[in-house]
Amino acid sequence: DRAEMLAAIGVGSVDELFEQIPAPLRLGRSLELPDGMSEAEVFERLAALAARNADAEEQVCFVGAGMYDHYVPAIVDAITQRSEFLTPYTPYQPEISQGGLQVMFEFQTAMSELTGLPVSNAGLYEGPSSVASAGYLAMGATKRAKFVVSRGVHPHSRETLATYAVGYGADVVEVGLEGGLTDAAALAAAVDGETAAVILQSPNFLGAVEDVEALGAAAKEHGALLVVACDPMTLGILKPPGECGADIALGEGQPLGNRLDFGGPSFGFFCATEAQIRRMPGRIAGETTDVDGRRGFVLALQTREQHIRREKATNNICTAQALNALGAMVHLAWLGRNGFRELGELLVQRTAYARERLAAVDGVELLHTSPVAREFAVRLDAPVGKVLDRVAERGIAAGYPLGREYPEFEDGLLVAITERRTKAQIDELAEALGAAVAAERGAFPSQEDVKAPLAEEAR
Amino acid sequence: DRAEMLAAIGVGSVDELFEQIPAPLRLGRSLELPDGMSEAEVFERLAALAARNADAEEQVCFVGAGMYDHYVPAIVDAITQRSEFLTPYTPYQPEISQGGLQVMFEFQTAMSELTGLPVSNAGLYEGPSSVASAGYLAMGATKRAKFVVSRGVHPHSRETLATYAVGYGADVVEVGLEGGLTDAAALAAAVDGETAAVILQSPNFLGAVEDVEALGAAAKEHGALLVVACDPMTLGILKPPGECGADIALGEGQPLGNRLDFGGPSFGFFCATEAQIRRMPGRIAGETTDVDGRRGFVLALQTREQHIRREKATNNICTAQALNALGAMVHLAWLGRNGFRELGELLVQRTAYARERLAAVDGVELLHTSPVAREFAVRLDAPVGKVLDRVAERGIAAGYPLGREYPEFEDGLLVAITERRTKAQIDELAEALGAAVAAERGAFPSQEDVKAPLAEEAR
Amino acid sequence: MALTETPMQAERAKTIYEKSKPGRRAAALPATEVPEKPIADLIPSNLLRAEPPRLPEIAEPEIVRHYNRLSRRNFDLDSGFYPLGSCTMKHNPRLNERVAALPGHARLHPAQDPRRAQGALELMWLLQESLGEICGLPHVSLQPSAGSHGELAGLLLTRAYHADRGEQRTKVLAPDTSHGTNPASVTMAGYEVVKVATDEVGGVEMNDLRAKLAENAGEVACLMLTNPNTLGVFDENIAEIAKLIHAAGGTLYYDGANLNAVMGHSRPGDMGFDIVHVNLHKSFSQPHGGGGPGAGPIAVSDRIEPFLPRPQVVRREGSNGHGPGFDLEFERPKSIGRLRGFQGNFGVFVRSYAYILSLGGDGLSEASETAVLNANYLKARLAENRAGERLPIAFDRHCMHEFVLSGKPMKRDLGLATLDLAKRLLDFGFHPPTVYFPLLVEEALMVEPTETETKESLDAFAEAIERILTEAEQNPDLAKNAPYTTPVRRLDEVKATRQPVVRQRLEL
Amino acid sequence: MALTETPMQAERAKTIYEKSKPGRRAAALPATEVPEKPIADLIPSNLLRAEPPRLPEIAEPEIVRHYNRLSRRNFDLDSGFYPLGSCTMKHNPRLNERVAALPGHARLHPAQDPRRAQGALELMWLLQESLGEICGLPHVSLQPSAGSHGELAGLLLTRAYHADRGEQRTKVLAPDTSHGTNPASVTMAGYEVVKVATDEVGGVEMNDLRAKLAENAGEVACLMLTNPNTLGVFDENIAEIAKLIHAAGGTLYYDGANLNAVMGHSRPGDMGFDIVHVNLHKSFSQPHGGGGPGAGPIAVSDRIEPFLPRPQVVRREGSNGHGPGFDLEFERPKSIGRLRGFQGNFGVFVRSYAYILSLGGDGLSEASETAVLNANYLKARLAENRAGERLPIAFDRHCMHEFVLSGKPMKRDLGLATLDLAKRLLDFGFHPPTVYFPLLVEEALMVEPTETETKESLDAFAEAIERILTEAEQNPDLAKNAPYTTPVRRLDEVKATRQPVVRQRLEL
Ligand SMILES: Cc1ncc(COP(=O)(O)O)c(C=O)c1O
Ligand SMILES: Cc1ncc(COP(=O)(O)O)c(C=O)c1O
Repeated sequence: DRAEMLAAIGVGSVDELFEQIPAPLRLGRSLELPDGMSEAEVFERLAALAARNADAEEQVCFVGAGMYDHYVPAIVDAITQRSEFLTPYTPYQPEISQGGLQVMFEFQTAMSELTGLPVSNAGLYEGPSSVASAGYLAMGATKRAKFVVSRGVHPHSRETLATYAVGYGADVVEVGLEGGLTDAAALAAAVDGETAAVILQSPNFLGAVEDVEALGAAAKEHGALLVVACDPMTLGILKPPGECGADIALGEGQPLGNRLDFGGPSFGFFCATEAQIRRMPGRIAGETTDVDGRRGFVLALQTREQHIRREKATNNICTAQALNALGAMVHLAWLGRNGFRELGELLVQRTAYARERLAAVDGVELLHTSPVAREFAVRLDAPVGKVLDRVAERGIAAGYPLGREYPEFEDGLLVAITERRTKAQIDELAEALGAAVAAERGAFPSQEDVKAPLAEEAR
Repeated sequence: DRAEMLAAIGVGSVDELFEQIPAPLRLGRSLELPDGMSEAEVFERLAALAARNADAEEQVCFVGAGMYDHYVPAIVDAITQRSEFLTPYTPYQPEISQGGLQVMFEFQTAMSELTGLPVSNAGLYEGPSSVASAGYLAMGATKRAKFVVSRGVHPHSRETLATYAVGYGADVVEVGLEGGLTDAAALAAAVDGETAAVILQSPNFLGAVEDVEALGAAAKEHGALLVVACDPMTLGILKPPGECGADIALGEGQPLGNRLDFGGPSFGFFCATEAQIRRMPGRIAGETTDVDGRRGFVLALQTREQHIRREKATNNICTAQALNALGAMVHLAWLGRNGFRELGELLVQRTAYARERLAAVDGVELLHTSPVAREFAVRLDAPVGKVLDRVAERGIAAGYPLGREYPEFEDGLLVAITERRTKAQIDELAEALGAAVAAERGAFPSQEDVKAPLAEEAR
Repeated sequence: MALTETPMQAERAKTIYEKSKPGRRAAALPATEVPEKPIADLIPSNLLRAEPPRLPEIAEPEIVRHYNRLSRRNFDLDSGFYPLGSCTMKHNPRLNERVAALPGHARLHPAQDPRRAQGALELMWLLQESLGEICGLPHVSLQPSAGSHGELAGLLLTRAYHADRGEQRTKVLAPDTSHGTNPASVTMAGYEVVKVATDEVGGVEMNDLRAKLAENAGEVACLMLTNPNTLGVFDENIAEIAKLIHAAGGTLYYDGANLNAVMGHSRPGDMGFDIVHVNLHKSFSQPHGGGGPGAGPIAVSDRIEPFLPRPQVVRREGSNGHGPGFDLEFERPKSIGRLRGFQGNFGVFVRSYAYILSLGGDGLSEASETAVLNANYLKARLAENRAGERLPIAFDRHCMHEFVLSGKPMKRDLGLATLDLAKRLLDFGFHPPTVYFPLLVEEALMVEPTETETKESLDAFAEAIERILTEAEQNPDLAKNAPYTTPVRRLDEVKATRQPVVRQRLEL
Repeated sequence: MALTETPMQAERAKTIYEKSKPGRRAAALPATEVPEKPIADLIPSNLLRAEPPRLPEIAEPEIVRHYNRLSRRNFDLDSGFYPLGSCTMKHNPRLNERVAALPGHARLHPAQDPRRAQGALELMWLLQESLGEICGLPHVSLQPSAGSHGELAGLLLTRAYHADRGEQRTKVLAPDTSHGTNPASVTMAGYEVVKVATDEVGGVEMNDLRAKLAENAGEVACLMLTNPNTLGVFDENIAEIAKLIHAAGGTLYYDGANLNAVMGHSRPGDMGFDIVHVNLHKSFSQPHGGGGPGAGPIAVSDRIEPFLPRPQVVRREGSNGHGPGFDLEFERPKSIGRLRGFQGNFGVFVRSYAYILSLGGDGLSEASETAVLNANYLKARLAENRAGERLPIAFDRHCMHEFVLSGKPMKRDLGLATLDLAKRLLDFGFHPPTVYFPLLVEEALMVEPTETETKESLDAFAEAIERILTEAEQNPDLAKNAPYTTPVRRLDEVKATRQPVVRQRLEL
């Protein structure tokens, strides 16, 4: 082949083709990377790396903080791994992309149902950057440049918003928490005529369910947009943001049909009122008809996007997370209307049980008593890091330590529940935490008698 | 739905439909089985069972004896897991089964190339039962009822042949081994005018490469069929049975694109001369044309099969192993003509090294010195079972103990090599075997210093 | 080029060998690592191969494209309704594929020491127990690789049973409705088939059965039955039949292909059967894979147990503190021996056990209920209008999980053969029912919807049949020349058998 | 009903909501297990939802069928040639999917303590090192989620860099050939875009660059370039350009979307770039997934390093006998902060690192060679006959990995717009090139074959173009009304934007 091709091009060697690169800029040596390996060797190498991570199969996982160890049904993999979904590019040619486009349309419908808002896009990168994109939208919509943000919003979201805000030039004002909930008075005081958006999260980072409607009043009053970040898995039971007056509802989509993957890829969902439809970031599929009158789907409102509007685009996003949104859609269809609600209820019940169970442990107390859905915070009467190490030895990842992002909760631990966390595992966690705290306090009970249950669990 | 459907049928309840079963024969109670479980729970339950097996990821696997720990390329899973290949039935409707039928045709071509025989079927259950089917074919072809079988043929094949022979009424005469190879003189003596088939295996169960051509002379002389079982992975370098005068070449197909799966499902391949085409067992795809003259494929020669010929069928097989044959075809295409040969060479080289390396170990000696391709036999100067237990503690499955099936080799161990077995692993095996034999003999070297290498390996 | 046919479609008919080009490849192999020697020093050159086999030479991207494209030339269960009678094309849960692929299962060597394969042996034991309970027979061997293999096993067990009692019987009875594998297995097991007639309600003709037993007194080794049989009819005389066979000293064999009709409702063991095979790829959701793999475990009564194949998975009570353990039992003096290598199609066992766990006891009996409901509903729909007239039900009574129609009137009145109807159904996006089986029904169509189909699918199928019969009244050729929308149209099967081309010719 | 359209095809256009039926479901959930309480006792009822969202109610078999059927309404890279310019549609090895799915990767929680995620952190560190070597820049952050995210990161880094030096610059230069995300990112980062013209050989117009720099003296924060640029042309003046920009105090940003052309041959760092983003879903084989996921790591020079996002993966020397360890560094006082949650699209990192390991250093540079060879060969083929006449190359010189044709003569002579050609290509089973980009080429067609295509594919594509141009000479309407063989034909995109219907209306 090579010879024929070079002849057709009219050069003697491939090197000639690279002569357009000025000699001094040519590397002139091999890259300092290992030699190529066979597939079997690459597999072994990566399997060896993977083996050095304590994943949720090795450690019972009570860590959440935005990403959760839910069970992803097998059909999600079966469908997302089909070449026809896995390998195409963004559907720029709708006639041969009806599969992907219809999935987007179905996904938008589902997210719109979950959030109670009429407009959804086909997905953004992930949660926190979606918050920053909401800020950008709010600035454009209100021509204002101030955000009032609850300290209950995920620290990663607040930090990402701050990073972006430096760019597009906005101020971020933070409002503190009272008893695990956003300080309503402080919020009302902080919102003014300069405020582009009020940004809340419910359940908030400490797991507490906020009264979005009440808090949102301040936003309405001053004509600011109300932006609400939420955990999609709670929307089967919690009042949807759309019914609480939210202009924008968004969040991290990982709990829906996406694996933990050490943090990504997942997707961010982003829903809004009709009023914002032409300011939305990201792809949006729309229904239309073909020349024969047959129903079909296309990328709608492309006039918002970078490839058409360039510097005037509503956002710079191009490649997003289509495949992850497909995973979410399949998971939602698999759960179905009733299963989705039942799952929400299951989470609330087991979380209530776990919260009670842990609160009863000596050396563990609740960080707040506000209502929670699937995650809650406790305080430990011993250094959190040391306790986590001890519990880890028993094959449990007990939760997310709050210290780094909430110095005021140095002793705080965030515990998350999914349908994979059985009662037995919760009981085991309680026991292990109790033992670890006690041990740290100086008492050393024999590990043996407490190890047994876990062994059983593993069997 | 239910109500509507019952109405359409004209019954009041589903139970009515079961009234055609005489009351005394109705179970009238629930089955004594656990209640249904959620997908997540079933997964956890089976994962817990799987965790109690020492698979080839947990133990470096030098066990062969017909099934080998080869690397199955990722595209094999990707393709065999596609619904279009995974879920259809046998292709009785060729117009909508061209995919599966063409795969069979491509597979038959590949197996025909490997074995050097012009006719191949689309696969049988697995290896040993294919030997029994060859016996059935030979009886029909020769109207004789005696098989002369080498003791080098896989014990499972010999035992399965014996089981079947009781049914279709044939005698099985076994010929012993000399220096790891079939005793040529004894074979010649055993074959006579009553012999329907001479059945050999090369490489034989002890790993030795037989001189099929020479051994086969006896069969030719008396008009018996020459049946040769072979390991497909060796056919890139060993002379194909077809060139050695074999009338039938068959074997266990697992090494080609199939996982170990604790023994199945895999497939058996079965190739023969033109003369036997109408006596072949199993499905055979054939090329033909459609009414528009377009090329297509169908199940050919169905007149051999049970659904047409019933009691006169050449075999009773119906559901076989189509998906496993697809896996083999994809693996063979992935290896390609050159890769397949190179792999064969790699096996021979590493096997030669391993054989030398082990022979040099104190307390280990070769069971025979005949040429081998990818597997060889040694004798241990200590109880094999105890040695295997010790080596297992170091994360190595050292091989297949010969004692049960070859009492004359009580101290024998069969060691297999694949491209996954690295030089480091082979060295580690030698060391571990040496240490174990020594330990069993009473000397106890510290385990610590020898453990290190494996730890590195695992990393 | 027709607008509706792209070059790609035409190109698809190429085989992978025709896409091969010297020097191309997909696989990279590991380095040899060890000191190399000339091959001829290791293996005598007269035993070596001159030329490597002419496998395709092609890079990975084109391999993937080739097989992906081929896959789209298949119709499959995940594409549409597949009412293939007697094949139980029920949904294949993907969970089963996931658990079967766990390394602890997929990379477990079959010769691993039982003490280091306890999970696998326990799973097999649990499956044995479950199938035993479902079949109402206490002992199970998982070894047979498919239904036909189970049949052969059953007949060899029968032979061993009689031989053990010093008897040499030569005949096996089977109804004329029996599946082809039954008589084929009988011959392979060295027996002679004696056909038994079917009565007017689709069951065994009792008088004929008595007659055949009398004629062959002392010679009858076994009666093979499917119940419900291939007509979808449950034989109400089964108790009487069992009595007769046992009185005649024979064994009663149950072809379990139709077990999907009676799970949790009626058990072969309770009906008096001695030996049952179960097609795990039918009732227990193992995907058919385009023709396998499957598995055909057998369940047997106490008197047959001593003869079961070797090795058998057994549970041993725990000793010194350890819990119970599982082992492979090889010491079985009366065993018929092995039927295959190692322990059977374990990967299939994993899937089927996962299926049983998912549904649970009540789930299984519900599955049978729905299967029977769906079959009777579709039967009712097809008794309406034209279908009712042209495609009458062969035996008009409630059916179990499937039913058989006769295309005889259709052929007479419209000149449409059952085959034509089947081919035309392809244009409507349905897999046709099983055709021309069972043999005793003229122009037979055997329909099995299974429990995993929706009412909508059943209705759509009934409407398609109606539409085809309607269009045939105006223009029968439409069906006679069908299909039109498939990758290829009717293929010349005669040619494929007369001058078989079973492999590709390759130039060196 | 047309013979060529089956009811199933028609049915396919239904959404999953239209297949929903009350009471149906796929999922079974675990039992609650714990003592239950009324929800309202746990959460105030005013915070509770009245009605559950109207998600579809449908059983698993129909879900699988629905999405399998939808999938067949997509054209994909594993089906055929996909020369979508600037998108680098190279083969996606399945090995990468396999290793990404290992539980140690797939079920690893992003907040796992670094000491218990050493394998993941080491993998990220190794990928950072590899990308640094490939880009010729020492410091890498993997955090950005895609190329556009990397661009924003780069501009925020630029801002931080200038701010740190007490400067407040307002303008960012970008050529008129730049990709839409470039200007969009500029605006999002609070800068103003200044366009730079392109010269007659497709490079940056140096005089215009000098002029723009002069006009905006002291205001230019950065110049964003793609090199080779979106015309597939390597800008020979790059060294000079870098000198000018640096002299003007700006940073030089490299849009790495076209890195596939120069891997192992030329490095942005050596060209003088300060910041590079790499699209792992282009050059490093992460599948595009129909529009993501991807990842857009950035590599930067020493002077930019202090400002890199938080947290950064670092390697710490081993202490007391332990080997070296890996950690997440949060203490980065000058960092611009987070760009997203956790540590980035790790699953993508696994795939791309597996890809780099598979090819190795030389394999990567071979990949670029073949990509450039394929592009130039296809360019040569398309310079022949009709194509050469109607679709001239925009800038006639050797290209790198892609090239741009102009449909201007085709439109003038045959009345065929580039869009028509693209749509007609669909009937031939090809994905069309990128159309109408870059903007400065009239009726542009941007063709990028990539290194994983065979000569046969390239030839077939060239022949298809030739055929379309030939048929258009007799009958231009053929193309104007194309496509004909696709699941739907040309769709009304205007309507979709004028009266957008972006979700399904559902009855309660
Ligand atoms: C009634 C009946 N018996 C036996 C068999 C044979 O089973 P298998 O295909 O598993 O060998 C079948 C399968 O088609 C069948 O339908
Ligand atoms: C030249 C160029 N720059 C930037 C981008 C944006 O990259 P991404 O889609 O990863 O955001 C693309 C992708 O289309 C591109 O082609």
